Amino acid sequence: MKKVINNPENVVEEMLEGMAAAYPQYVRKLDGFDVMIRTNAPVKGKVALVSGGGSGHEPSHAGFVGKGMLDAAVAGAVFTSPTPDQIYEAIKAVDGGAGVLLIIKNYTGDIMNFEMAAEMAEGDGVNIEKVVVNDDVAVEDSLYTTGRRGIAGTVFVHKIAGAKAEAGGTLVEVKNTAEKVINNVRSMGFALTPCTVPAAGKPNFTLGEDEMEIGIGIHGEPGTMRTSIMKADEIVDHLLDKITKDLPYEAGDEVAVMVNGLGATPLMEQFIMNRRVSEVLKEKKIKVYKTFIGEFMTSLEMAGASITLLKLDEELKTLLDASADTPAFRQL
Amino acid sequence: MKKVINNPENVVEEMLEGMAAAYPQYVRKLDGFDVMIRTNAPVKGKVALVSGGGSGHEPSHAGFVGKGMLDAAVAGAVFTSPTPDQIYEAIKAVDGGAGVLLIIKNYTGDIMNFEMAAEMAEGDGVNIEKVVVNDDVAVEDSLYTTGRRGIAGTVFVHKIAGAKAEAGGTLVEVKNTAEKVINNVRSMGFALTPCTVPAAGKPNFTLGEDEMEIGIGIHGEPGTMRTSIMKADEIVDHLLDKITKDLPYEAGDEVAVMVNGLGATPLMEQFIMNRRVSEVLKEKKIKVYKTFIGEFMTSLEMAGASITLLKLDEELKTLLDASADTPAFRQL
Amino acid sequence: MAVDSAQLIKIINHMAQYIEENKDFLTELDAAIGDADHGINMAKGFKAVSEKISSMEDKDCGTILKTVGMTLVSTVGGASGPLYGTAFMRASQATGTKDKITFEDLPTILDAALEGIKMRGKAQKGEKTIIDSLEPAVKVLKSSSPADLNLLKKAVDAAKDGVEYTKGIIAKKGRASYLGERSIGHQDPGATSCYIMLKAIYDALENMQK
Amino acid sequence: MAVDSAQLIKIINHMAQYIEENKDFLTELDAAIGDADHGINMAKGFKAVSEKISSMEDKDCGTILKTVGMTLVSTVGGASGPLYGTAFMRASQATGTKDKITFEDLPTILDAALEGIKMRGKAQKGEKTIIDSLEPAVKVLKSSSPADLNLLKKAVDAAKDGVEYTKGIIAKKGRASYLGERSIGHQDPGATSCYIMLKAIYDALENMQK
Ligand SMILES: Nc1ncnc2c1ncn2[C@@H]1O[C@H](COP(=O)(O)OP(=O)(O)O)[C@@H](O)[C@H]1O
Ligand SMILES: Nc1ncnc2c1ncn2[C@@H]1O[C@H](COP(=O)(O)OP(=O)(O)O)[C@@H](O)[C@H]1O
Ligand SMILES: [Mg+2]
Ligand SMILES: [Mg+2]
Ligand SMILES: [Mg+2]
Ligand SMILES: [Mg+2]
Repeated sequence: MKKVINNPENVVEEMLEGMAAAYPQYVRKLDGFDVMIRTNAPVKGKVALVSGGGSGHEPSHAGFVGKGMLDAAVAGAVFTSPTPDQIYEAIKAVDGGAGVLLIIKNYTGDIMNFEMAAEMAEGDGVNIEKVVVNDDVAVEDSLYTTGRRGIAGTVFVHKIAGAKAEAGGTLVEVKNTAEKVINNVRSMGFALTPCTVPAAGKPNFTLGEDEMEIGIGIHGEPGTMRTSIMKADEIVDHLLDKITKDLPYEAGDEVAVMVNGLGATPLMEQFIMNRRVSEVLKEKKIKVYKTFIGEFMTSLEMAGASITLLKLDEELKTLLDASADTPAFRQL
Repeated sequence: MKKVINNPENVVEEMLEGMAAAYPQYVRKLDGFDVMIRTNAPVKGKVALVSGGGSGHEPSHAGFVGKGMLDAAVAGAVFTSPTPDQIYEAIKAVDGGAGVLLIIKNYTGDIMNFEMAAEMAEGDGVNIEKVVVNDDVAVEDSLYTTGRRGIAGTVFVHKIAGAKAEAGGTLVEVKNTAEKVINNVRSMGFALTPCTVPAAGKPNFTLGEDEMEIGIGIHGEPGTMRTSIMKADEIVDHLLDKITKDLPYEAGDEVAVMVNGLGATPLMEQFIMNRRVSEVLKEKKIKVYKTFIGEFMTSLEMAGASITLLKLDEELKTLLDASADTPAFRQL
Repeated sequence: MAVDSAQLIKIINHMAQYIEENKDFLTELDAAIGDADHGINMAKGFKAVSEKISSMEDKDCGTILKTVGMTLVSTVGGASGPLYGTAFMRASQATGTKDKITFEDLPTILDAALEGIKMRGKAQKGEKTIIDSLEPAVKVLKSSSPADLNLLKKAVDAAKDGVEYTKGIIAKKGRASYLGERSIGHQDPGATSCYIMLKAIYDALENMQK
Repeated sequence: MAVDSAQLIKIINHMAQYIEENKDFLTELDAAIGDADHGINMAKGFKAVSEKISSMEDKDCGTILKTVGMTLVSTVGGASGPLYGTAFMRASQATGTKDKITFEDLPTILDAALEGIKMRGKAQKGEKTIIDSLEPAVKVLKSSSPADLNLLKKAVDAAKDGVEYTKGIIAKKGRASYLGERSIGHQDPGATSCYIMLKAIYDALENMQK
């Protein structure tokens, strides 16, 4: 295991300390908790947004704490959802009186832990709403199972619901906007290599020298198929086919595009992917309104990437364009 | 070689096309050349900044083209400096009449190619100044050799000289500001793994399972020592010791800090490094004015990072804080 | 036979020991169909539990169980943290402020735990979860009276059969559900850890009777 | 003996062929003390050169050499692109608009090339660069007259010795200089490619005389 760490047991805490030291203008760490909140929290009268999940997805989630996005991010152990007591503290620290929206990715653990925290905070009289992001089309959606996973599309939820809250939206309005994003966002990813959870010390799965996994989850959950390495254009075609058919995204639609690196895949390769993304969408007459490329929702040092499409209407466009100022997402 | 590409021979061109498709609001590709320029270039009356170098260091350099930073970036083949004809075209495309500053990293190839381009453009009557960035303290500086390499500190030169130009500085003023940055910036890096140049198809050097290279260059050039993997804090201590002694940076100084990931090293580990950076600087009574963490000057998918310190005065602080709007560096 | 607070702590420590011993095994089971952390997380949680309850011999049984539940909730994380945490907290409610737990109390307490897990996880039998080993055990305990060590032994056996049963079914809840058909053939980590905990109760009680 | 434009093109194609044949070798030399691209870049450049000059038989020798220089400059990149590019452009200037190059012209033309490299790279002999093989060769060519194939053979041998000499010295220019002492023991890629090109000139001329 080649990692720049001191001790596998302290990675989350040391990471948060390093982050707090780097960005005092944006965030501070809640003393004794693995929670990062806006420096100026609680913002009186503003609906507060709390997100979080396992660590190892940096810059998600604490990288999006700041003006126009989140008020708090709760960091669980690597790839493990945070516990209710931590989430509860985050809620209490950022509630500015207008209520708190919890942004949860659709994993059994995340949902249960956030729900328990919500029950605790509601017991204290905090107004709480929850949304569950489930953008990963690699997993079949069904009422009778856990449903689709939440992956990089979550960042669009942070951005747009965050803008709505910043603009003075009520808790219900912010929740409705978040749900609009969730209803219109779809993603799918792939991996060329596994990654290693520090505490485990060995890769979380294995892939042959010439193999890749299509539809991988951001914790290394198995995907839809294992195949020999494809060319960048073929990968993009495959992912976009699944994604566009799902919603579906159709000729005349306007979308935001995110190409999200999972960790070890260089920006160069992400741009090569986007070249094909823009080509294919042009062929399909789907208009690209704005493109985001980089690392937003990673899996430690996994090599691979995901593509996200978000179908936009006028409201979503305005909120997407609103200024944001956070460690990992800034827009003038 | 596990890469998301189509053909090793086309990576640079396809990358630039993908980038141009992603960011029409910031950059456009010069037709027929591997050159990215500001969408609104040439900016009349503003000193233009042209940087560049081999590809494989993304987001350097094209990621910094935009308001408040560069006017053009020239992309050579992977890890190979661009040729004079390309640089010449970049200069011609962005010259707004106030002259052009070339920002060159101290590599023999880069210097010669930029010099030839400068000669060509000067022949056409363009006013040209050049600065050479040489921030890598892993290499001993000497008048009789090539001198220190230019690495991540270059990004501070882009930012600050770019702000000076945006503020209306003359060519000589912008050059002087750039040189002030160069005189006050020092960096050093390390690698845990090599990387693979697509055209070569195999790693550019080898490191044992438990080995790391201290003082690595951004093209995989050998460093100052090969050692078994150290803890994050030990690595930081070693790098900071070399860096602070070099200028030197002393008690009472105020600095900007950059922790720069080389490619495969997750943000988590960069934050863990910064935790120690801030600790050590505090001990040394060196005040951290602002911190930048992320991937600014990479080496494809190399695992590793570099640390950069920039000593600040009032002028540099103001310029560092000035707003910037580029694909990879934004500041409100 | 009745168990006082000191003995309850011993039983829970026995659980902690078994979980620790099976840490790698549980993690490997989770690696096959989940995210390879079940053993790690459970061991972390029970280590914290052991520390927390070590000085609680003077507390009533309900308080001890509540502490176990809250500690698991705040240290385990993932899916199993809230599930087992809720189970112990419900067990605590069913126990009340009693100083001793008798065999007669056991069916009620474990049933409360089961209901807690069902409420929290919205799962039912046959979905490849903790429930597949816990529910059969509770059923056995409730099937005849008086409850005794022998009946508990049968309940543990039923849990073991439940673990075996998970190998043949598709996961419909939790992380393994993403695998669909491919989850068949693998034993569920949560059902396994639950069986291990029940076995720990039985072994601890058997020891005490000797 | 005099070389016309068609023959000059043949000689340059011979260079291109040798460079292509030694592509991996040159790259490996560069891997040891540089960045493992010298062979790749030179081969890319000479491939472009061969294409560019294939239809230039009706052009004068100076124009052909200038085209070689400009093509190398715009395709090779790195350090060797501007160096060899400048060398050929200087050789072109020394050649002028001549239709034929004679043996008597050779010392002057190669000396101009050497001076171009020195000007561009600001290096001198003993710094582990192209100059370490080119300068000894030029010296031999200038040492006696009339220049002939035999003298050129001696010049090529001197270049070869120069390559050998680079093994023992510290790099003071170019990427290898970052290695300091550790550059000792390795043969310089640029000195080697220069020797290969000189050898190509000799072999091509010898072939033509047969
Ligand atoms: N909804 C649920 N109800 C009951 N048990 C569940 C549920 N979801 C998951 N589980 C159990 O949790 C176990 C996995 O726990 P663990 O690995 O600790 O959590 P995570 O999946 O968050 O990593 C599964 O093997 C399964 O038995
Ligand atoms: N200043 C210089 N003068 C002459 N030759 C040089 C100089 N610097 C480097 N070289 C030559 O260039 C060779 C390396 O060329 P190449 O690998 O193509 O360039 P780069 O170092 O940019 O990758 C070295 O082996 C050396 O012979
Ligand atoms: Mg987990
Ligand atoms: Mg090179
Ligand atoms: Mg798990
Ligand atoms: Mg080289």
